[in-house]
Amino acid sequence: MAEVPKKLTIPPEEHMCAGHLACQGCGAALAMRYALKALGPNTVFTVPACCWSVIDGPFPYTTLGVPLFHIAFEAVAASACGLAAGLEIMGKKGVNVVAWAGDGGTADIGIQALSGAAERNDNILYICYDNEAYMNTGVQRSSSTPWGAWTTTTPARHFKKRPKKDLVDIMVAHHIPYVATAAMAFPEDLVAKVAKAKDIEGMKYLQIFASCPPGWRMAPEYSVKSVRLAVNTRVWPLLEVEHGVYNINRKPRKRTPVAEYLKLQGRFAHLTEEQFEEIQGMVDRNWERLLFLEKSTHEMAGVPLKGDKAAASKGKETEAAAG
Amino acid sequence: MKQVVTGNHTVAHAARVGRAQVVSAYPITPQTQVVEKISEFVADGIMDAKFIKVESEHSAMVACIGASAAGVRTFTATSAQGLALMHEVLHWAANARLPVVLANINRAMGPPWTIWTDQIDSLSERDTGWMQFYAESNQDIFDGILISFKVAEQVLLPAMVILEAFFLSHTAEPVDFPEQEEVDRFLPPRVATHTVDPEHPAAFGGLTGPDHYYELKYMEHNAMLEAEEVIKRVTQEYGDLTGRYYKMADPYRCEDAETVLLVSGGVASTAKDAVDEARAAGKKLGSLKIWAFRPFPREDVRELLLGRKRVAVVDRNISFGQEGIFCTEVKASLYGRDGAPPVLGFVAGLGGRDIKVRDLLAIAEAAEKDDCPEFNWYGVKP
Amino acid sequence: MIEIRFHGRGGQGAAVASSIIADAIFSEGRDVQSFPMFGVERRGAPVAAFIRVDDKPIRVRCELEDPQYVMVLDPTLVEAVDVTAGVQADGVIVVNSPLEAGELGLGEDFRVYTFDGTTLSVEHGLGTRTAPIVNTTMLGVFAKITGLLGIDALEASVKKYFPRDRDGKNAKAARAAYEAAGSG
Amino acid sequence: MTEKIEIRGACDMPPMAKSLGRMSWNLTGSWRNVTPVIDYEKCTICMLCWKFCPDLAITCTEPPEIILDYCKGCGVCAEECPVNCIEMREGI
Repeated sequence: MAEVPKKLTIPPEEHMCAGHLACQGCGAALAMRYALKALGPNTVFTVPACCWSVIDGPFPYTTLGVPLFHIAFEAVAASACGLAAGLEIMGKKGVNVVAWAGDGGTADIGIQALSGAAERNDNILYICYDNEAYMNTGVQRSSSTPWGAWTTTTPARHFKKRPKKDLVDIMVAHHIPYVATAAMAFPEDLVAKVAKAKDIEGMKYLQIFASCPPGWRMAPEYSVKSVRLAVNTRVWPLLEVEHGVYNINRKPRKRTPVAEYLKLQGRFAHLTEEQFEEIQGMVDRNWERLLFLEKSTHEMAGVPLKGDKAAASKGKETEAAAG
Repeated sequence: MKQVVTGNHTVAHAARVGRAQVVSAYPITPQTQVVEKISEFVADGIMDAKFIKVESEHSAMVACIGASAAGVRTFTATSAQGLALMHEVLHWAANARLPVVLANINRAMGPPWTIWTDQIDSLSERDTGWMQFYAESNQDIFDGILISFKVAEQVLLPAMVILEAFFLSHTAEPVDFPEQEEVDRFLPPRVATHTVDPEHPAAFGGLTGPDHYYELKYMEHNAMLEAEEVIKRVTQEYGDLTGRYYKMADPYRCEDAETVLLVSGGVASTAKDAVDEARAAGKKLGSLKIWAFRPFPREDVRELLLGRKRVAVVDRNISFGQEGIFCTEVKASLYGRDGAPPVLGFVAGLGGRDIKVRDLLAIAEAAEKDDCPEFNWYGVKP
Repeated sequence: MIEIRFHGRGGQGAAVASSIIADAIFSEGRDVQSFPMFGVERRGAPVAAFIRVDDKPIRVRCELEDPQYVMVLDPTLVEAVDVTAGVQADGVIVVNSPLEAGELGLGEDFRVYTFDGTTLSVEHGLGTRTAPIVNTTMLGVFAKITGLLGIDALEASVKKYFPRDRDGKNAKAARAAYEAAGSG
Repeated sequence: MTEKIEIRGACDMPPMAKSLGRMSWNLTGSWRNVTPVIDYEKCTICMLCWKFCPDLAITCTEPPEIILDYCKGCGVCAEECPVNCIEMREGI
């Protein structure tokens, strides 16, 4: 009998089984697998219409080793709030109630219930796995689809001309204790964030960048590679916002051109070099904005930013004044 | 103990003594006093429940669905546009077989904006798989909600108690509130099966193909049919406790009636005065109140109406292009039976137009004419 | 069956007053029904509230058209709305007004009584001259003039409806008005 | 591995669509048109292949093994392997 390897960077336990109905190379399947590792068995999922309402398998089967309550498309946040209230009253202690939705169910049709739950600061963990379009229904644009992308409702000749909706900013504006991004190409970071979020009281929002090889018109083997490139090109920065204070978790030293990320995917194949540059500009401006937010929110909170001596000394002053 | 209470506050009291554990609701005229009162009960600590103050009726129903799936007793209240917004998830509650109880204050649908009563909002939800009970008085509201919790939790179907805007919701009248211990005896805590529970993981409501979906519907229909028996048993039990016996189809002075006014909701109450007045004038008029609209008491309706000279159905609703909805339902129950009387439909009182004793007498009189059309817009100003 | 109509302005507590009177009459053993005007209430706009009283159970659930008793909470309403609409001949109309009954111009068909409820209310610390709270005061007047209910029952119901009025200003004003008003 | 569940009709079903078993009966190995083969001579047991397998088709063991019953043949393991010891082969 072979042994369990000693040097694992994520927990070996699996809380879902093989046999599920995800496409080859599915990023959403990996995202779920990692999230479950952090959450453990004392967890309840509620899922609206999305890829995962199919991936889990048809009645009378399930893939997850924890309960999964399916709910209507626009309703997952409210469903989670109801489950959390019910489980609490039933005396079930410390259950992680997770709303698990795609970007359409989050940024579009589900945003009202999400905003309501966040404003109330109900004790749930909302995880959006973001593959940037309605993949379950065959790749239609969502408000999370990025500028330049092809989808079946934004054909190459009329590709999407509006930027991706920034859910992170929207959630930060709700003043909830924890908002973060993750990517399924960085499992250690993802697992750590879910583990951290589950122990925070109140509303937690995590948006996981998850590839969709068919929807991104990409070979399935590039599933992880593409998402790693998204992070390394700063298209999808990994960050945490706790009580309004931003932290960029990964600052790639080398500036990898966005084109490397874009060229891997058929959904951007129609773009010209000039348009690649245009996207590079958007990405650079967003990165600068995030660096500014990180610096300024640290200053305002009087929390020293790693490697920022000015903020550190100001933090001490604030502390002294408060004392 | 009897207290003078409005219909809306009666709803809140019923949720409280019925020990709803999670309430989730969104305010809408004319239901607002329900959410205000329940907020007050919860804030004052005299109602041990969690009140999720959601951002829409859709979320109100969904939060009830989630909490009910976890195993607790849940309650909400709404009206008209709010009920319509819930429509999708009303199906969800019923198909997930969750015993959510809802009070709907009957309000007409816009546009134009209106806040006054009619039944189109609730009757539009006829086929969602919810039981429906139409209250005649504030006492009916209170009793109906307690009965609904018990029946719903036995047959695993949600239930709606329906009351008219203003005529009941804002009208204060004496209501007999039983002692909490009595209610607790009648309605013990919910014993839930098939709950969402990490100790017994399962998926609920996953993709279901033609091989199995059909059988789930068959079971849901059977549950609704079974509900008829359960309602009869539970109302008997409730009657033995309180002296108030509810009937799914409730006749008033029908024994020898030639003409029967078929009514529902608060109109059923006014109809009793109309019947007494007609009787005093020597006319053989009776009235039949449909309390339970789903499940529909087909057998009772047959038993009470076969052999009558005529039935005049007062519908505070309309199915456009057809007729009043109670009228269609009654006809369907009587169709092809020996002694089936002519069923004459009268739409009346839409959008809160008043239905007075004299209106009901005029409807009965019109029905008795030989050339009475099968379908009538009573009192319309064409 | 006895039918009663209250006139007030949105925010003056006509609906609350109708609930209190219904509660008090019920406590004396009769069946009651009370309801506000069915519509949207806006502060300042004329509103109405209604009460039915009977010795046997009340079953009609419709609006009320021809009351025997009317109460007008605001003196200026006599000009603004037809407070006599549908009132039965010889019906009783109680008006909060410093004027004499004859000065209101409500005609000869009804028994009209006036009482300066505003002054008494303000004296009892209920609101101010510009925004007096007259509903409980006028209930005392109404009880005395119509004889439909006793002051003890009224006082008990007023207290029940104003649990936060620790000094019992409302109940005191109702009783003072009851004692000051002439009987019908 | 759970078995496929036989449902004759309503008599075998819960009142709502509640699952009765796990998807592991569903052998997704049949989806595969190329098959990963590990060259154990080169394998450093870094476990990246296990970590990035979306289909839980690689064992968490020393050394890792492909579970052909479930491997959909996506090729992520071969692409991610830092020492290029996994080859996607046709015709297996």
